[in-house]
Amino acid sequence: MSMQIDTLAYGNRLRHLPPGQKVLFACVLLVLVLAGQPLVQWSITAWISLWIVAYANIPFSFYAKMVAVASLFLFASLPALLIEITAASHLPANSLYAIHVSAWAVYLSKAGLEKAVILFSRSIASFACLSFILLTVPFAEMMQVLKRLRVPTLICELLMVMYRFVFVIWEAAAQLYVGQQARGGYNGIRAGLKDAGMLVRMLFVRTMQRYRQLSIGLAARGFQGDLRVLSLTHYKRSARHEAEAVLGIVLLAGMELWMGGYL
Amino acid sequence: MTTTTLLQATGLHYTYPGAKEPAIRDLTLSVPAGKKSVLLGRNGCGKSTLFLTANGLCRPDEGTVFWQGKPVTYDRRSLLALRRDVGLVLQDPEQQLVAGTVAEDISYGLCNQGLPDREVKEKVQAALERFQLTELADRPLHQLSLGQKKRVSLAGVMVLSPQLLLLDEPTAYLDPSQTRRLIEELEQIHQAGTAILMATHDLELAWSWADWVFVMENGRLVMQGEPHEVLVSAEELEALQLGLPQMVALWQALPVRWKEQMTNRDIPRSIDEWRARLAMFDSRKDEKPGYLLKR
Amino acid sequence: MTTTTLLQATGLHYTYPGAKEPAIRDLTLSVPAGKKSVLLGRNGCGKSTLFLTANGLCRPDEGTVFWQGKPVTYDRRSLLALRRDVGLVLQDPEQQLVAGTVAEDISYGLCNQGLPDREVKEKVQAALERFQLTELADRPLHQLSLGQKKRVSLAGVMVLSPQLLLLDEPTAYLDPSQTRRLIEELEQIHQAGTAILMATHDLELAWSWADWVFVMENGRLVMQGEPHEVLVSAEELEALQLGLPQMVALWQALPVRWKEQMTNRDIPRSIDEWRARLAMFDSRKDEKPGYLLKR
Amino acid sequence: MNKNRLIATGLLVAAFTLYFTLNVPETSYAMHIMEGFLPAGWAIFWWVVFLPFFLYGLRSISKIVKENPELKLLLGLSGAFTFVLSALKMPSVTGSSSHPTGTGLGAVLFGPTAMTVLGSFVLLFQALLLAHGGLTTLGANAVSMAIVGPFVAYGIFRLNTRMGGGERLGIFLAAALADLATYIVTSIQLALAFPAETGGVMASFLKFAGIFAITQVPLAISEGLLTVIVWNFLKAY
Repeated sequence: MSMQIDTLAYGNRLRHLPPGQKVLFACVLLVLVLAGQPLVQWSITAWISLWIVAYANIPFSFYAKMVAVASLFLFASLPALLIEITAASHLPANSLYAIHVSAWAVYLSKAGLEKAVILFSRSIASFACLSFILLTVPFAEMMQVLKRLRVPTLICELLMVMYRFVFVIWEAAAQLYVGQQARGGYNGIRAGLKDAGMLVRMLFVRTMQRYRQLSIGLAARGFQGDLRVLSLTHYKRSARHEAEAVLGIVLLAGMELWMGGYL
Repeated sequence: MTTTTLLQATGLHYTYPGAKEPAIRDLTLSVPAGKKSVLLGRNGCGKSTLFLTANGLCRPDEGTVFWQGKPVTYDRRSLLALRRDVGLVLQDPEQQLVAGTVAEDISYGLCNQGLPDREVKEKVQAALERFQLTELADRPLHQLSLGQKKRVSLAGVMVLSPQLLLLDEPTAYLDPSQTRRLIEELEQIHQAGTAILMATHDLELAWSWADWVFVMENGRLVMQGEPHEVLVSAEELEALQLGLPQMVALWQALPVRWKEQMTNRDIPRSIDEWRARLAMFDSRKDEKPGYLLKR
Repeated sequence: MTTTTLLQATGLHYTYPGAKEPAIRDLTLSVPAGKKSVLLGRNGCGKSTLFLTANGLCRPDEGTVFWQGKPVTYDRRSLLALRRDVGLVLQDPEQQLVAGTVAEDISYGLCNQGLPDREVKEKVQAALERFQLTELADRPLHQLSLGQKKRVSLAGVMVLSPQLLLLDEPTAYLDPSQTRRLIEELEQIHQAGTAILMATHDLELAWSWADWVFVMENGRLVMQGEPHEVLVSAEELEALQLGLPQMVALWQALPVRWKEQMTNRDIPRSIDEWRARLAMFDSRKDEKPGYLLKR
Repeated sequence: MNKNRLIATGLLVAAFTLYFTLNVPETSYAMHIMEGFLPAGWAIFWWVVFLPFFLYGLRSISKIVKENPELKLLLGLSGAFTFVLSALKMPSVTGSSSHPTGTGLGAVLFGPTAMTVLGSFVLLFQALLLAHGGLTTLGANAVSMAIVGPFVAYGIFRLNTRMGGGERLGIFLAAALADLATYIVTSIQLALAFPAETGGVMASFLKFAGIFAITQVPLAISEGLLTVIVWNFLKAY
C-alpha cells in the first residue's frame, strides 16, 4: 500500500481554494445524495467526478481504481441483498430466478434487485463526494477545518502526532520488510507468519524508541504540554468555482424537489 | 564581538538511570560566544549527554551549568527561556519534527514561547525565506528528502533566534553538495551573531570550519583550543583514537626544506589556502600551471 | 583472481509505484569479481534502488539483471539463492536487525536458507568469533551501541558467505576509530574472496580504498573506472556536485616543478604513499625530519 | 422474464467474479462499511451509539494526559503504530495477503477505553488516507471495530486469565474473537439496515455473516496466531 491519496491531495490543482469551502461543498452534496433520488445521485457522481478529474487534475485511472476498490464492499454484499431463501410454497410471484431444493426455493428477489440498484447509485455517489474531500483537501488542511469547527484540542493534537508518525512508522515497516527479504525472509507461509511477527515486534520496539526520542526532541523545542502550531497558508477564493458550486447545488436541489423527493 | 562565555559547565557528573558508568564525569567547559566550535570524540564519549545538559534536558547529578554567567535553575520558566536561547538540533530530524507541514512545524517552537499569532506568522515567514523553504512551506514533512528535513529542523530551531546553536552530527548521511550547502547556512547563522557548537566525526570539517575545538573522551573534556593547537599532534590524537585531519597530515609530510622556503608556514585550512601557500613556487612561472589549478 | 563479472545489469529501468520520475533509468553496469568498488552519487540518485535491484528486491520494469552470467529469474528458489550470494547491508542497522539477541539475529539468514540446526549453530559461532561478537552473543540488540549494531548487521550477512557484499553507507555516524575498524574488517572480507560494492558519500574513503569507482546521477551511471581515472577531474566531478577527494586536490595543487622532480608521479592514495613520493626530497637529509614523520 | 433472468444471472456472475478477483489482496478492507452504504437513518443511529463511548474514552484519556502531557506523544505514536499495523499486508492462513486489525493487541496493551479512541482515529485515517470505510459510516464502523472489538478482546483476555488459562491461549482467543466479534457486529448492522424479504433481519444476518465468513474466519485465525507470535517476542524483550 502506498499512501498515494495523500500525495495526490498535496498536488491537486484546487489546493489554493479554502479547505472549509471544499469540505462544505462535498458535505452539502453528500446530504443531497443521502436524501436524493437515483437520478440526482448519478448527476452528483458525474459532476463531482468532473471536479476531481478535470478541475483538481487527479489522474482518471487512479480515481477509477479508487472507486473500483471501494465498490468491492458493494459487490461483496450483493449476494446477500439479492438472494433470498424461502419455503417453495411461499415463493413470491415476482421472483426473477429460482432454484428449487426439495421444499425450499433459492431465488433472486426483485425487491432485492431494486434495493441493490438504489444502493449502488447512493454508495457510488457518496463515495465520489468523499473522494473529493480526500483528493482535494490534504490532511494538514483538514486539521485546520477541524480546528475551525471547534473540535477539542486534544483530538487535534493526537491526530497531528498520528499523521506525522503514520508515515515514519510506515517507512520503518517498509524498511524492515526489505531488510528481512534481503536476508531471505518470507520464504513460505509458515516462515512468513513468523517473520511478520518479528516485524511487528521490531516495529513496536522502534515505536517505543521513537516515543522516547520524540519526548527529548520536543522538550528541546520547549514542549510545555501543548502541541500548538500555526499555519501560514493563504487561500484564494475563486469566484468561478464558487459560482459553479452554488449554481449546481441549487439546480440539483431543484431537480430533487421537482421529482418529488423528500427534501 | 567580545569573547564572553555563553555556556559554562563546572564539575558536571551525570549517570543515566540504570547505567553503571556515568555518561559525563567531572566535566568542566566554557563555550565562548561568537565562535564556531566543534566537539570531537568517539561515539559514547558523552557528547550527546553534554548537549542535553546544555539545553536543560538532563539535570546533572553534580555540578552546575551556567548560562551567561547565571546558574541554570530547573524551574519551568527559566527552562523555557534556556531552550529558546540554546537551540538544539538533534541527529535524526525525525526526532524533532512533529507537525503536518513544514510551515506548521517551524511555528511549533514559537507557539511554545507563547508569542502572539501575528508575530509567529511573521517569524515563520522570515525563516522560510532564510532557509529557502518557501516553496516547501505547505508540503507535509514525510514528502521531504533527508536534506530538506534537516533544513526544516534547523529552521525550526533558528526561528527562535537562539544565541547558541548546538548541532549533533548534522552532516551524517548528507552528500557532498548537501554538506556544502549546510556549511554555507551555518556560516550565515554565525555571521548573524549566533555561536555554534557542532558535534561531528568529520575531522576535515573540524579542521576547515572550526574556530575552537573540544575533544571529549570517556565523559571528560580532554583537550580544547584552536584547531592549530589541538588538531596537529598525531600522537595525542592517535591516543584518543581520532587521528589527524588529512590536510594536516599531508602538510606535515611535505619536505621540511620546501616549507622553509615559504613565507607563511601555517598549516593551511582549506584547499585555497593550500594553493596560496604554494603559489610562490609556481609564480616563478617556469611553466603554465596545470588546468586543475585554474579555478 | 580473474576479473570475471559477478553482477551485470543491462538497460534497467525502475519507477517506484506512484512516483513520477524513474529511480533508475537505462542503467547498465557490471560489478567485477574480486574488486572493492564504490558507488558515488548524490542522495536520491538511485544508489539504494540499484542495491535493491541487485538483491532481487526490486524487479526492474525493463532490462535484465544477470548473476554470474545467468539472468535472474524471480521465482522463489532462485531469489533465495541470489539473496545468499548477494549480501546486502542496509544503511541503518535498525532496518536489518530483526531478532531478539545478537546470536539469534545472526542465525536469521541461515535459518531462512533452511540449513540444519547444527550447521546453523556452527556458522553462527564462527561468525561471532570472526566479528569479535562472542561476548555479546546473548545480549539483546537494543542494548548495543551503534558501532556494535553495525557489526552485527554485517555479521548477519557475512555468515551466509556471499560472493558479493553490498554496503549502503556503512561509515555514517561511525567515529574515526570505528570507521578504521570497519575498513579492516572489509579488507579481511575482501582478502577472503568476496567482492564488495559500497555506496558512500565519503570521497576520501573512495579514493583511498576502492579499486573501482561507479558514479551515478539521476538514475544513470555517468562515470566508472579506476579511482585515478574517475576521481581526478575537478571539472567533471564539480559538474556532478561531488568535488575532488582532498588528497587529489592537494596533490594537484603542488607546484609542477616539484612534481617533475619525482620518480613516481602518480597521485598518492594514502598518507604513507604521499610520504613515500616526497621522501626523496628529505632523503637528502639536509635536516632531521620532523617528529611527525617518525611513525 | 427470460431477458430479466439473463441479466440477473449475468450480474450475479459478474459480481462474484469481481469479488473474488479483486478481493484477494484487499480481503479485510471489505469489512469497512463503505461510504453511503447505510441509509441516512442508520448512519446517524450508529453515530449516536458510538459517540458516548468515544467521549467517555476521550475524557479518560484527557485526564491521564493532563497529569502527564508527554503521554500525548505516546498515544499519538500508538495510534500511528496501530494504523500501520492495520495497513500492512501480512501472510494469512489462506495463503493470500491480508492484514491484521491489531485491535486485539492494542486493547491488551493499552486498555479498551484508550483503544476506543485510538481505534476511531485509525478508522478516520483509513477513511481519509486509504479511502476504506467512510465518514457517514464511521459511526457504524467504529462501533464494530473500535468499541466491540477492543472490549471483547480485553474481556476475553481477562476472563481467560481469571479462569487460569494460559497467557498465549488468552492472547490468541482475544485477538481472534475480537476479529470475529467485529465481523458479526458488522453483519448485524447490515442485516438491520437491509432485512431480507423473507426471514427478516435474522435471515439477512445469516446471509451477510455467511459471505464475510469466507474471508474473515481465516483472517481471525491468522490474526490470532500472529498476535501470539508478537506477544512471545514482546515478552522476550
